[in-house]
Amino acid sequence: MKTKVVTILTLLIACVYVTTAAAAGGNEEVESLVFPASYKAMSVSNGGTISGMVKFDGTAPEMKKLEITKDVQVCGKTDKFDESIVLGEGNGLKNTIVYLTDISSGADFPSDAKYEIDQKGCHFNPHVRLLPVGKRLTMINPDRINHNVHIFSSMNPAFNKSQPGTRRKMNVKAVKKAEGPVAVKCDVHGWMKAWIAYIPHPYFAVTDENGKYTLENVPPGTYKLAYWQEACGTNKAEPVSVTVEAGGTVTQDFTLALK
Amino acid sequence: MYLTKHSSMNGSKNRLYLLFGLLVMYLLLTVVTVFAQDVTDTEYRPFPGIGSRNAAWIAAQLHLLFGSFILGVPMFAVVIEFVGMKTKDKRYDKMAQEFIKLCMGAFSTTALMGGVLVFILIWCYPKVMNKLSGIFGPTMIFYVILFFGETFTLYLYSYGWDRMQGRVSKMWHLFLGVLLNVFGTAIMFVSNSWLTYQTSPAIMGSDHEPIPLHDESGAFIGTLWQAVNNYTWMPVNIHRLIGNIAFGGAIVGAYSAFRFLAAKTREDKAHYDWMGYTGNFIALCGLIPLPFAGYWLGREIYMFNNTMGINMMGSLFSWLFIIQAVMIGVLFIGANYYLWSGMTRIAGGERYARYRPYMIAIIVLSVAVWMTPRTLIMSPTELAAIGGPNHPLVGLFGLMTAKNTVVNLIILTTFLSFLFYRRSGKTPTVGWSKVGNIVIAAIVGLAVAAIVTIGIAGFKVASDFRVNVLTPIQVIIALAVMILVTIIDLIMYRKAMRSSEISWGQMTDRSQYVLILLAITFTSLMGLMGYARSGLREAWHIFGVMPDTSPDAHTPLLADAVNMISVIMVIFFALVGFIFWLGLWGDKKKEQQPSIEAEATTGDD
Amino acid sequence: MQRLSLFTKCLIIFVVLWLFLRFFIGSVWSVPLPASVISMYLGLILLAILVHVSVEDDRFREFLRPVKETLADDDRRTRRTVLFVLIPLVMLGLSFSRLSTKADPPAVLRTAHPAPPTELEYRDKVIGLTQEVENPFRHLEKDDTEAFKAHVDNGRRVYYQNCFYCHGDDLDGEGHFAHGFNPPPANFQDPGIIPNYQESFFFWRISKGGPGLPPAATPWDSAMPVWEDHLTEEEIWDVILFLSEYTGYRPRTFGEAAH
Amino acid sequence: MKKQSYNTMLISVAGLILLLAVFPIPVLAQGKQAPAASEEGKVLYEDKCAHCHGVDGAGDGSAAENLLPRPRDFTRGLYKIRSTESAQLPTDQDIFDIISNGMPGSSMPAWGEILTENEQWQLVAHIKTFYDGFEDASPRLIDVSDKVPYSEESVTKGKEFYTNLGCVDCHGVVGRGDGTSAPDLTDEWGFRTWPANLWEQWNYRGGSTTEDIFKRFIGGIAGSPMPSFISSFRLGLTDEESARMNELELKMDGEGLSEAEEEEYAGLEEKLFMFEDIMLNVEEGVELTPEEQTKLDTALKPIFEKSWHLANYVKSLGPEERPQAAVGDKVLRSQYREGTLPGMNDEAWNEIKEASYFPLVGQIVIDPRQFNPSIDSVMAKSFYNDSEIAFLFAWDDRTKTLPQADDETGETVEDALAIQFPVKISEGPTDPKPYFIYGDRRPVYLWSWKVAEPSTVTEMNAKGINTATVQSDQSPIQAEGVYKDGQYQLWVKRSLITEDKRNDVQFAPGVFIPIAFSAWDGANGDVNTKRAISTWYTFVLDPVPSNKRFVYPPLIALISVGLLFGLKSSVRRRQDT
Repeated sequence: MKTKVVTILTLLIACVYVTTAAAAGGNEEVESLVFPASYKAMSVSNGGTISGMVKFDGTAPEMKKLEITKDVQVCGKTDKFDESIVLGEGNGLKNTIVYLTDISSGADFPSDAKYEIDQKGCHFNPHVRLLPVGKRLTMINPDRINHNVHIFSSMNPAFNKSQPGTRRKMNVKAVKKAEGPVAVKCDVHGWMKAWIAYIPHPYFAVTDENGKYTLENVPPGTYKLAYWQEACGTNKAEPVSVTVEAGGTVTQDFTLALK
Repeated sequence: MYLTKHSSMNGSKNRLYLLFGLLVMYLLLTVVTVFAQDVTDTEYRPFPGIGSRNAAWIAAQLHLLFGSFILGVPMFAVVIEFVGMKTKDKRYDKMAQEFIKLCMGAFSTTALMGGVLVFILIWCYPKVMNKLSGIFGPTMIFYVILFFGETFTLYLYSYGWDRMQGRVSKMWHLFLGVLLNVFGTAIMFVSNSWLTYQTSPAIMGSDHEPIPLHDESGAFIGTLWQAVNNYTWMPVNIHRLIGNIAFGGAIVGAYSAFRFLAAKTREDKAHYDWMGYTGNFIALCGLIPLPFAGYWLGREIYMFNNTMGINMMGSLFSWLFIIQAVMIGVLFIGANYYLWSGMTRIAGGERYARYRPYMIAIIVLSVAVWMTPRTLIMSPTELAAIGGPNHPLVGLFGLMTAKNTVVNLIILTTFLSFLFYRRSGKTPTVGWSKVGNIVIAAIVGLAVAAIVTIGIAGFKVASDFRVNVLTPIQVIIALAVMILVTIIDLIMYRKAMRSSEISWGQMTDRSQYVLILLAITFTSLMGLMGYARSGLREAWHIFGVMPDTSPDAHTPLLADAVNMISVIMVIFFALVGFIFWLGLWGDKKKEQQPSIEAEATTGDD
Repeated sequence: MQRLSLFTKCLIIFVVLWLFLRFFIGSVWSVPLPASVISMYLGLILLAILVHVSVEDDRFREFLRPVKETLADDDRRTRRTVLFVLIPLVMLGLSFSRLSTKADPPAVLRTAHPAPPTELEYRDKVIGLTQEVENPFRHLEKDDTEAFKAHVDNGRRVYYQNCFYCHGDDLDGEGHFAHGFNPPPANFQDPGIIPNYQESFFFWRISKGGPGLPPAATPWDSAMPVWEDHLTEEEIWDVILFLSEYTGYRPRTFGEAAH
Repeated sequence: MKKQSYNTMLISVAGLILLLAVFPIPVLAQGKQAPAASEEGKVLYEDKCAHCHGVDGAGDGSAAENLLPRPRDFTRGLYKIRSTESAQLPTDQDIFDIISNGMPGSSMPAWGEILTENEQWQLVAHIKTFYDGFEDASPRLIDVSDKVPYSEESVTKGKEFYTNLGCVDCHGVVGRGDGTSAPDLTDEWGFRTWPANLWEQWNYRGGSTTEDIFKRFIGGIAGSPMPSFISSFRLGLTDEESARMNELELKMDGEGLSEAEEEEYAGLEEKLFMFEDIMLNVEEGVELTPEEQTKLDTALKPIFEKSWHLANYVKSLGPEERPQAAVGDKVLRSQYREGTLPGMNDEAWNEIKEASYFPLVGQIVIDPRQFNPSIDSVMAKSFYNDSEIAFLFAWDDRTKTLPQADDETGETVEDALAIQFPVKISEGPTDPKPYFIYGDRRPVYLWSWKVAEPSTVTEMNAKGINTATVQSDQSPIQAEGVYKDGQYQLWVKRSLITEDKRNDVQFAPGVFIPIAFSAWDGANGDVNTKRAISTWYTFVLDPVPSNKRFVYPPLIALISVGLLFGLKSSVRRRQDT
């Protein structure tokens, strides 16, 4: 009993530390994703599926409520929480990127997909946004107040543009290099934070609210599968090996703990 | 004062007074040790009214001023007498004698002031005097002996002047004059040792490191000779020796100017014009090497104690050197003015007049640089506008390399003035005179260019290199040019035709006022430098050994010192003026009762 | 046209030189000359003019002639009257404005280079300053250039962590705090600073700062911190080495001259 | 015929010359290019720059720790001050200009007067080696050719944009950098950063010309929270179309749109995105067709015009130069005033046109030190009458901080001001003042004001920085302090003479009284010795000119008349003889 309390306390403290450190800004070293040296798009007809669930190990830490310091009439309508750990059913961990690190050829991105981040109520949605290299991102601002879109990328040109309330939709230029995840912030509302991963191939997935992910249409073969999570880190140094058979489904679950 | 009056009027009373003064002094000096030992428990006694320090300051400064005069004047009296003997020109002899007459008046005052000083010191500073007499006791006795020697020689020299005019006796007379100077110089050297010791109680080690003469507790551990031959003794000796010559010359010049202005006859005017010229010439001869001697002294002070050196040049006393710079500027401008004025009494001098504006320009520019302080006096508004106490342009003038450069230029220009003066009224007969002039012009031009170039380079080099190499080179160039040009000039004009004689007495009154101004400037300079030399000790009687615990144990501010020196100056010139006036009065009396013994009376006066 | 009299010529020369000092120098060197210097130079110029005109009697008479004529001659009555009215009026105006103008804050006589004490106590250690105190690392310059460089580099670090706020990036006394202090911070690029002092002097000024100034060094407003509170002895000696290495100026020594 | 061809030739030659003369201008305007990186540049960089920017250009030199703003990290290609568009690298000339002019308000000095032009170019070349993106970069310059001249009208328009586009969020309602978002801002490296106080144009890092302001607005300040505002206006839409879009959006949020309206909205959106597409193409480095280029230029024109209005407004806020410190003819002069002295909000204070300016800097003498003070000056005005003196102090502070625990140290921090006088006024240049930070054995007299009690000034004495004690015998002092729009104002009134003459300074007309300030910004972690301070300044109760000026000058004039006549008669007498 006693050890459990200590563990929880330690975890809580660690969590608070990590989240506050992350909230403090970009000085926190973000571990980046692994991208293949080159990727060739082709049509895949007999692809298999990788799916699974990412679980959080341990008791769910209480989500830290963020302080809304300004524009309360718009931003304060709903409570805002620190989203570094969001758990669903069965401790499913939301917002984890699961991806193949070493795939060199495979399907192309779907041509009709839209890439958007919504800022409604001074909150970025989704919290983790996958954005193919060469695609534009649309920032949506239905708040009718000023936001600014500040993307903390370092390999691609800096980006920081104002999106006043009169710009309901604003497109963000595409980048050339795979990079990420990089933070997106709104300096006007300091609590607003999200992540963008500029990805070179489509075999990336972000877990849903229950921690589930699916990678579809994977050409048969053996790949390395890795995850990245804001608070729990990454296993890119020791990725999991998965073998996909034509038309088959592989299940790979992960259990993550705080760094 | 009463006694002084009689002394310069009447020989016998003069003698009586002198004997009295000496007796007082002797008594005081011989009882110093005994007297001081009795009162070791009393450290200080206050001097009523003005305080001990001020009392000692006034007495010492007056003593020193008169002393400088009576030490400086005999030196050139002897030289001029010698010149008179060689040239058989009676005028020289007469002038030398008149110098010594002036000396006699000052001599008694010196002795009196010395006595007063000793009394004040012993009365007010028993402990210090006890300590000093403990170390210097034997030299004090020696001093008294020397003083007696000086007195008797002076008597013999002065009163024997007219009687010893024979061929052999003149030689003896000259010998007496030399002896007089030996005594005088020795006296100064001895007393210098007492005060230089207070500034630098250490000797110079073989590696030029000071070796202190005191142990930790402040007890003296050296020998008497070491105490005498202390770190700054010789530099001060040399500095004072040269300074005395210049000062003596300046006072004689002022006296002559005074007589010139008061003179009614053409002969008198001519005589005093000539005498003033000679006095000024001697003053200039002393003035030119004086900065170098001063530089040496300053350097030794730096070597002895860096703190003292910085205090002197950079800190406490730095503003004093600005005042000094102003005065030196006045001295040089005045001296040149006098030379240029002098050229007007020589027909043929006017051909050099066209160079005068340029020389004025060079001197004034140089003096401007010389006078510009490193740290300028500015109102806060100006300070804000300039952004600091150092101006980007004139701030550079404050640096030593600029000062060294312009001082060399000033000296060279003054030398040229003198060269022109010498040439006035003469026409060289040698065939190469034109070439010679071109060569001289080239040498001077090159030297000026070199001095200025070195000066500018001095801003950029390490100060060690500047101090040890560049500055000496500048000085050597200036000296070498002066020597070289003098030699060329001498050869060129050896058999020169004298186209006109000097019309002595045809001088403007203005030039005479300049002579008086020069004397006053000299006196103030001596006072100021004395304040610096003494004040450097700060709150020490003997620097680093014996702290000053008296109520006056702080260095007086420059403003206070200037006030004090002004007061002393007024007293000094009141006394001197009185002596001059008495001389005039005596002459008037002489005129009223023209007698066949006029010459003898003059001699006895 | 009438020839200019000597008096007028001199007057013109004086005025031209005054204009030169007052305006020309200020415009060329971008900082004006202080009034004290201008008046000193004008005094000298006046003296030079008087010397020039008064050496010879004839010239002096010529110089004074217009003055005397104006004062006494009957045919100069108009001019005299004008001057006799004008001069008192000018005097009136000058003295009135002098009495009515607001007082300028008192000017300060500043002691530029205070004298160091004979010895100083550095954290219970007595360091004599009257003797030839050398920088203990100066000898490395010849003996061990590597070690010397290490000391200089350390001095550089110390300088840029502590000193450059006031004394500036380029050691020119123009750091970003410099504007807030009076007296301004020392400018080490000035040829009159480093070459004039021994290293021990710098050690004293650095270790004891403004509060360590002697009473003579009024007005005593130096903001120089007491660095012995923040730096070690070695760091101070190192920074002195750096000052001279960076600027190329050698501190003063006396030892070499004697040998 | 022959003649005609001759003429043609002449014309074409003239045309060619004209062309040549005109052509190089845009090329030159691009600025010079840096030479190839060289060893000299590296050596120079390591000698002059590395102690702040780090040997590898990562902004981590030995001095970096105590600097705010931090020295730039060159490895990410983020340059604050550029003449190029948003998300672009700077031109070589931009880097050169920063080296040459420095960054006012930061610790980056101007190297232009120290290094030669060639040396500066070598530095540019070396700095570029830290980021490999420079190799194929051809950044687009912001077009500043159609500058809208400064006018009241333009300023009024600009002010409207300033309020509506979100500038106030950071820079505050009147522009003192006190916006609601200001306290939380960090740069891309996670370091604390403050929005500019737009009233202090001398601190604008990239210069304070209208062009400079315009470039920052269009291009943003890379790495900092300051975004590019190029997207703030609806590109390609007319004002009417934009207004219509606004109307529709409002309706969309409310009752919803009809089908026709939805169609209309989609049309407008499409038009907007068509232009934005072109702009994004530019940003992505896609070559534009001439038609696209023309379209973009036409669309940008009104946007640039609006931006110029904004730049003109910002320019109108403050003086270009830092006010001269309160010395010399700017010294604080307390004006004599008959009757009661004006209170806090009295109009009478406006009679004093120019407040005296006292610069403050960090207290770096005594630990704990403040290397990065946020309060850089105190301004003051003063009146006095026969018995009292009143001061009105003002100082800019971006945040009002009531007593609270500091995040890092846990100490209670708050905003405060202390006004310092010596107890005894020195009598001359040789009589030293107390030490400028809270005195030494010579005590100082303090007025201490704290934000928590805005109507109280406490009398204190100090004999050293840590020895301030509250006086047991408080003289009656009236005070009132308010915080508004990024500025504190403090009004203080005391009688000239107090009973406690041993511990209080006594004010008397005509005496130059030393005065100094200490200011604490709680949000900047200021507490105790960690604060902004000033050195001693002086102020004076300006004496009413004495009546002597009616007595002496006539006397002097009379004497000079007498002298002149004396001279005249003496000259006459001499002429007669």
